[in-house]
Amino acid sequence: MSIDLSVEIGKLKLKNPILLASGTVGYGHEIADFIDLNKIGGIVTKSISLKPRKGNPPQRIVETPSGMLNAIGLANVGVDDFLKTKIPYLKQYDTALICNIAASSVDEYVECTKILTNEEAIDAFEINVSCPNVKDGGLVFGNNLSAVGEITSKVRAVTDKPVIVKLSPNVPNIGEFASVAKKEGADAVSAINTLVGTAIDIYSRKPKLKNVTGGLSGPAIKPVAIAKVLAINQSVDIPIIGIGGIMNWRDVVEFFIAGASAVQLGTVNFIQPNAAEVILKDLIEYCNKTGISKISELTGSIILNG
Amino acid sequence: MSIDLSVEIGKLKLKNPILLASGTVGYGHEIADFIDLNKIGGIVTKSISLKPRKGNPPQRIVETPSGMLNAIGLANVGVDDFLKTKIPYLKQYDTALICNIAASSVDEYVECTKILTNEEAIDAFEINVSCPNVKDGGLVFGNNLSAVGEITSKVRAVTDKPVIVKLSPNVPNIGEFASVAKKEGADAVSAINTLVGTAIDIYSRKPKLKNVTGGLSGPAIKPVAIAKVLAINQSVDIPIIGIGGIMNWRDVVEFFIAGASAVQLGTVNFIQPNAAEVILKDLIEYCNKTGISKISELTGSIILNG
Amino acid sequence: MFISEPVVEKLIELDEHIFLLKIKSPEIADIIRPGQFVNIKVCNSVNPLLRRPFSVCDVEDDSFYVMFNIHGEGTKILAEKKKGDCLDIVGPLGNGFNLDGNFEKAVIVAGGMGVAPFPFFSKKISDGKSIVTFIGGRTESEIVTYGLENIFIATEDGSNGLKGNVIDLLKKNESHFIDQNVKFFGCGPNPMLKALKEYCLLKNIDCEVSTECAMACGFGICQGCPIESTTNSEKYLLVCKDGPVFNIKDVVL
Amino acid sequence: MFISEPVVEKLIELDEHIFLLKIKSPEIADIIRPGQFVNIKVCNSVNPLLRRPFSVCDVEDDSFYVMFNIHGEGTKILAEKKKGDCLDIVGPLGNGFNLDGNFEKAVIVAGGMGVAPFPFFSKKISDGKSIVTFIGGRTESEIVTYGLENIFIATEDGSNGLKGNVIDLLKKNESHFIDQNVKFFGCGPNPMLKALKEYCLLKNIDCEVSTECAMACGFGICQGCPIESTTNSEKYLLVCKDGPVFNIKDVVL
Ligand SMILES: Cc1cc2nc3c(=O)[nH]c(=O)nc-3n(C[C@H](O)[C@H](O)[C@H](O)COP(=O)(O)OP(=O)(O)OC[C@H]3O[C@@H](n4cnc5c(N)ncnc54)[C@H](O)[C@@H]3O)c2cc1C
Ligand SMILES: Cc1cc2nc3c(=O)[nH]c(=O)nc-3n(C[C@H](O)[C@H](O)[C@H](O)COP(=O)(O)OP(=O)(O)OC[C@H]3O[C@@H](n4cnc5c(N)ncnc54)[C@H](O)[C@@H]3O)c2cc1C
Ligand SMILES: Cc1cc2nc3c(=O)[nH]c(=O)nc-3n(C[C@H](O)[C@H](O)[C@H](O)COP(=O)(O)O)c2cc1C
Ligand SMILES: Cc1cc2nc3c(=O)[nH]c(=O)nc-3n(C[C@H](O)[C@H](O)[C@H](O)COP(=O)(O)O)c2cc1C
Ligand code: FES
Ligand code: FES
Repeated sequence: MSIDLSVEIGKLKLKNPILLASGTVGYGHEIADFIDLNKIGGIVTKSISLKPRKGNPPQRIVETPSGMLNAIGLANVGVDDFLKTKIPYLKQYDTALICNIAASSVDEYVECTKILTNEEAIDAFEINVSCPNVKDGGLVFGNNLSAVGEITSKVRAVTDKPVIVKLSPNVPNIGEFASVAKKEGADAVSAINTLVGTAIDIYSRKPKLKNVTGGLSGPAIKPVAIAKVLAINQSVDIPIIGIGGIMNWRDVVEFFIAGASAVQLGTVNFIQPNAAEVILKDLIEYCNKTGISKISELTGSIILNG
Repeated sequence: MSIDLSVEIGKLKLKNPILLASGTVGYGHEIADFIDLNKIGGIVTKSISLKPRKGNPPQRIVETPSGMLNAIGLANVGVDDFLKTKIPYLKQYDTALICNIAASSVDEYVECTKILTNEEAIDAFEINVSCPNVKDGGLVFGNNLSAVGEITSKVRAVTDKPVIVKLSPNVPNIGEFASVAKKEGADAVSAINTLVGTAIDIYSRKPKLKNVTGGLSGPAIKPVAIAKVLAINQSVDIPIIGIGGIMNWRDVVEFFIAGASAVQLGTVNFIQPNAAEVILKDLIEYCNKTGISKISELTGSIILNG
Repeated sequence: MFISEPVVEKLIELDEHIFLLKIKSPEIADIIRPGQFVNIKVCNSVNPLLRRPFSVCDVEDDSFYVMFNIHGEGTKILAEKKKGDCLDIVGPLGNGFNLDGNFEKAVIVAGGMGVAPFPFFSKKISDGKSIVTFIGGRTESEIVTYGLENIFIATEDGSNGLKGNVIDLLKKNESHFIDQNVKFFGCGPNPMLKALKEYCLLKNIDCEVSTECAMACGFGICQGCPIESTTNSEKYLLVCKDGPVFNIKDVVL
Repeated sequence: MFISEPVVEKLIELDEHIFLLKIKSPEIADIIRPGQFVNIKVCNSVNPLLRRPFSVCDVEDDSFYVMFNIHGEGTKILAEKKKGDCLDIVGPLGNGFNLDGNFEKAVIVAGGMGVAPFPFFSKKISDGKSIVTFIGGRTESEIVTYGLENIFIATEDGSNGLKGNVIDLLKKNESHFIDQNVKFFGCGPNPMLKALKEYCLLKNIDCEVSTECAMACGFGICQGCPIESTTNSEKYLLVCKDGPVFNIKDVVL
């Protein structure tokens, strides 16, 4: 049986639902040694800001039980260099190119979008309102309903490309945020970004991360991520891209059942750089075995009163 | 060297800072087969409500990566039976008895406290405003600043015993909640309760928990818990009882450095029922080795600009 | 009920994916009763986090056995143990089967790995009593007869014995127990126990079953393992503490 | 750089807590260069989650070695591997030492487990060049001389060789390299590399060092391993991709 893996995220058509998450594949160069990017549904580039950012000093990474903390601090090449040196490389691939934008002011979000929207190679924007690792950055926005609304509507106003709002999990009611994003014109939401966490070296009594706190990712957070996707699914009708702790095809299916129309692989890329291809292969096998002819049938297929 | 392990949580004096967390040791009976409760700083009883609660139907437990979800649903014997059958057993031990109260209305919190405050054996109350597992229950309160304020002040008004407010981690700014608790007369706060999470059986497409969502606990959440304790420590001057993912003495020391004056052991009791005693022994060894004569010196000793 | 760190004596592969683990522990071997279980931490890591419950399968001198099949990560790790490895065990836990009633014949009804408690059970049943064993499984490879006697078999695909389930098997063989002074002892997947209950109520047969449930602690502190009681609808029973063996009349299956 | 699942040939315990793991992998053995590293997933579990980076220590025919000491959970698991176990490796990663310069003598300066890359290094250095090796450690048991030649030793507690650190050792033995056509190659804890840099700048000695840093990916996608560059303060270098070997002048230590 041939399985239809294609999905639609609002206006955005993907040949398959496996995307690579922002910040976990840079601008695609290195991961291309391990997987054929042409086979992947899409790649979400590292959060880009108007000007280049150096990022936080080391230590930026701490392993935690079944997870990791990162405090990269949005290190990125900035919009200009992104257009000049990263886009030419990325556009050679037949895969959706989703450009993730992070900023420290509403104006900066708008400015970045304005510049980038002229680039044909970009298929969609993901608006990162939820990065926990910069003092002046997104987290303040991501946990503030009206800020998310304002950013969404102003970004929406300056681009015709699909706009995906990446939500913060550090709020009690993520459904409200998805509603606001939808109301202000977002085509989709993605969830979740990392949870705020930290770890302390008990011998030096210093935080292990120079930035003090970081973002928790990996399998440890999957139960939270699934609950957030389900909560969005239950409160508003908007396509959801599921993210958080995916390690294998089973996790992907779980996100779909909870309500996701596509997923992003994050931390797993560090551990198993060919995960996206392995998962795609396994997904096809799963669909074949269970008689699923179109993967999008799975979306939101949770049975709640059994 | 003899180590002074005693700590003060506001008015509440504990012989040592190792408490057993609510819901993870029932009313003390069964764990007493594994540890000598006389040696422990205190025991926090399972959340008690005015009337007995049957709790949620099974399945109530799901293992997750380095963690677990529970949806017990506050199964408890109710205030009357608690006083009649549980207190007589518990009061034979020379350990602080902290009675955790959960309720579905402000009045019920007050009513419970009024009844229980007459019981001499109870040394303090922990107000659970943050249980995620009952539909009508605490979570709505725990994520609502004014509700937490109201409950705290009204409970405060009807008891002279120390009042500890157990905070929800499912909020972006836990420091605000600790501030309100302090302002309204709480002697201390405890953090964290479980994170909201879920897991889905991909074959049946049903939630693994009958209650759909549950509370995530265990080592997976420790980085979040430490960050929350640190955030409270940085925003308000109130004693903090640290909870979340503690498995060994190193975790205890980490919570202390972040700002905790005492800790509670939760999930670890299920896996290593003698954990409290093992940890106490190891803590003394650690203090001896590092020349700490009074454990409370450790509280908040984090070095932030190193 | 205590924590101990006994040593593995050997791991026996009974069949593909079905294992017997022999564990040296005089303390446990001495006191454990058929139907009780132990809760095993399969490795030191915090993942998998929880202990895994297993019925005692047999006891030999200073050692006891657990029988298991590979289910997920925990049992996979257990299947890699070798002689001399240290285990971390809490037990014995729960109650056991009541072997002492004045029945004359014990009728064992087991589905799949539900056979696990019965080798020890069969050994312990008093000499005056006889045993007949009915085993069901999906297919031949799921049928384990280790340590059992007087066996009848059914498989859903007919690859061994009767084609059908274990209740079908009972019905075909009623001559072995109907109108006799029997007591049933069941263990297996929930749907099987449900059908067994129906059958026993219909035939008015006394029956004890060993139930299963996801557990966090295994000894009554987490409230994670409720089972509905037929006598008190206000309060659940706990599988780990009030069970895992119940009289089939006392619980809603 | 690729993913492979090579097999363990043997695990050798060099000293208490210090191990050599011999791994059969023609693909890696063939192309890996001294100073490069491999990133090992020590077990299938999601905990410990991340791979662990180890320098190639030596190459023999179709196999390569890593040398490690037990540090935490990951290395503990690695120290339990036995012949025939399958590993999960990404590598070779990073750049290596530049062995080809026109220096005549390679001066190795290693602290603790910083000796790890140098057996292979010593084997690969061209015949025309000579080697002198300075090793420092806290105490006797930390000193590993496996595969090294022409060795001078210092320990902080004086239990082996000079009492002092490896820089003290260098200063005591300057006759072995000062005013000669030498190049230094260093590896060890950060404070040591810092002191080494100071020394080399003072003496105007060319030096390459292999640096360490917590890593998530090991090949440039996570940005987790920054190291400050001396030439461009706007942008960090990445230890995993731009290093781990750097000319000591190019990085802020
Ligand atoms: C009282 C009791 C006695 C048991 N006796 C036996 C026995 O003798 N032989 C045997 O093979 N199995 C027995 N089981 C089932 C056994 O505990 C599970 O097969 C085992 O826990 C699976 O672990 P895993 O990591 O391989 O599977 P996973 O699916 O990875 O486990 C994930 C989680 O689910 C729980 N779980 C999975 N299956 C079951 C189950 N059937 N019952 C309860 N919890 C489960 C695990 O304990 C763990 O917490 C018994 C269960 C109970 C409650
Ligand atoms: C390029 C490179 C080459 C290395 N080569 C060797 C070698 O040849 N021999 C050797 O013994 N060690 C080497 N190390 C250090 C080795 O990676 C760590 O000792 C190992 O990761 C510790 O893992 P653990 O689980 O035992 O310790 P844990 O402390 O439990 O590890 C926790 C986390 O911290 C990281 N970590 C701990 N120590 C270090 C460290 N020193 N450097 C980087 N990350 C660390 C781990 O990778 C893991 O993510 C090298 C490190 C790097 C970066
Ligand atoms: C090292 C690292 C860097 C990240 N950088 C970004 C980023 O720049 N922008 C962003 O929106 N998300 C970023 N994320 C978050 C991921 O895209 C993803 O939302 C999160 O890691 C959860 O998924 P996972 O558990 O699969 O990793 C980063 C995550 C990690 C681990
Ligand atoms: C099975 C279970 C039941 C719990 N019941 C309660 C409860 O009744 N009241 C309460 O305040 N917290 C309850 N908790 C939360 C714990 O007290 C603790 O805050 C949480 O588990 C985090 O700590 P841990 O990671 O050490 O388990 C429960 C936790 C578990 C795992
Ligand atoms: S498993 Fe914890 S109470 Fe039964
Ligand atoms: S370790 Fe990921 S970029 Fe270097």
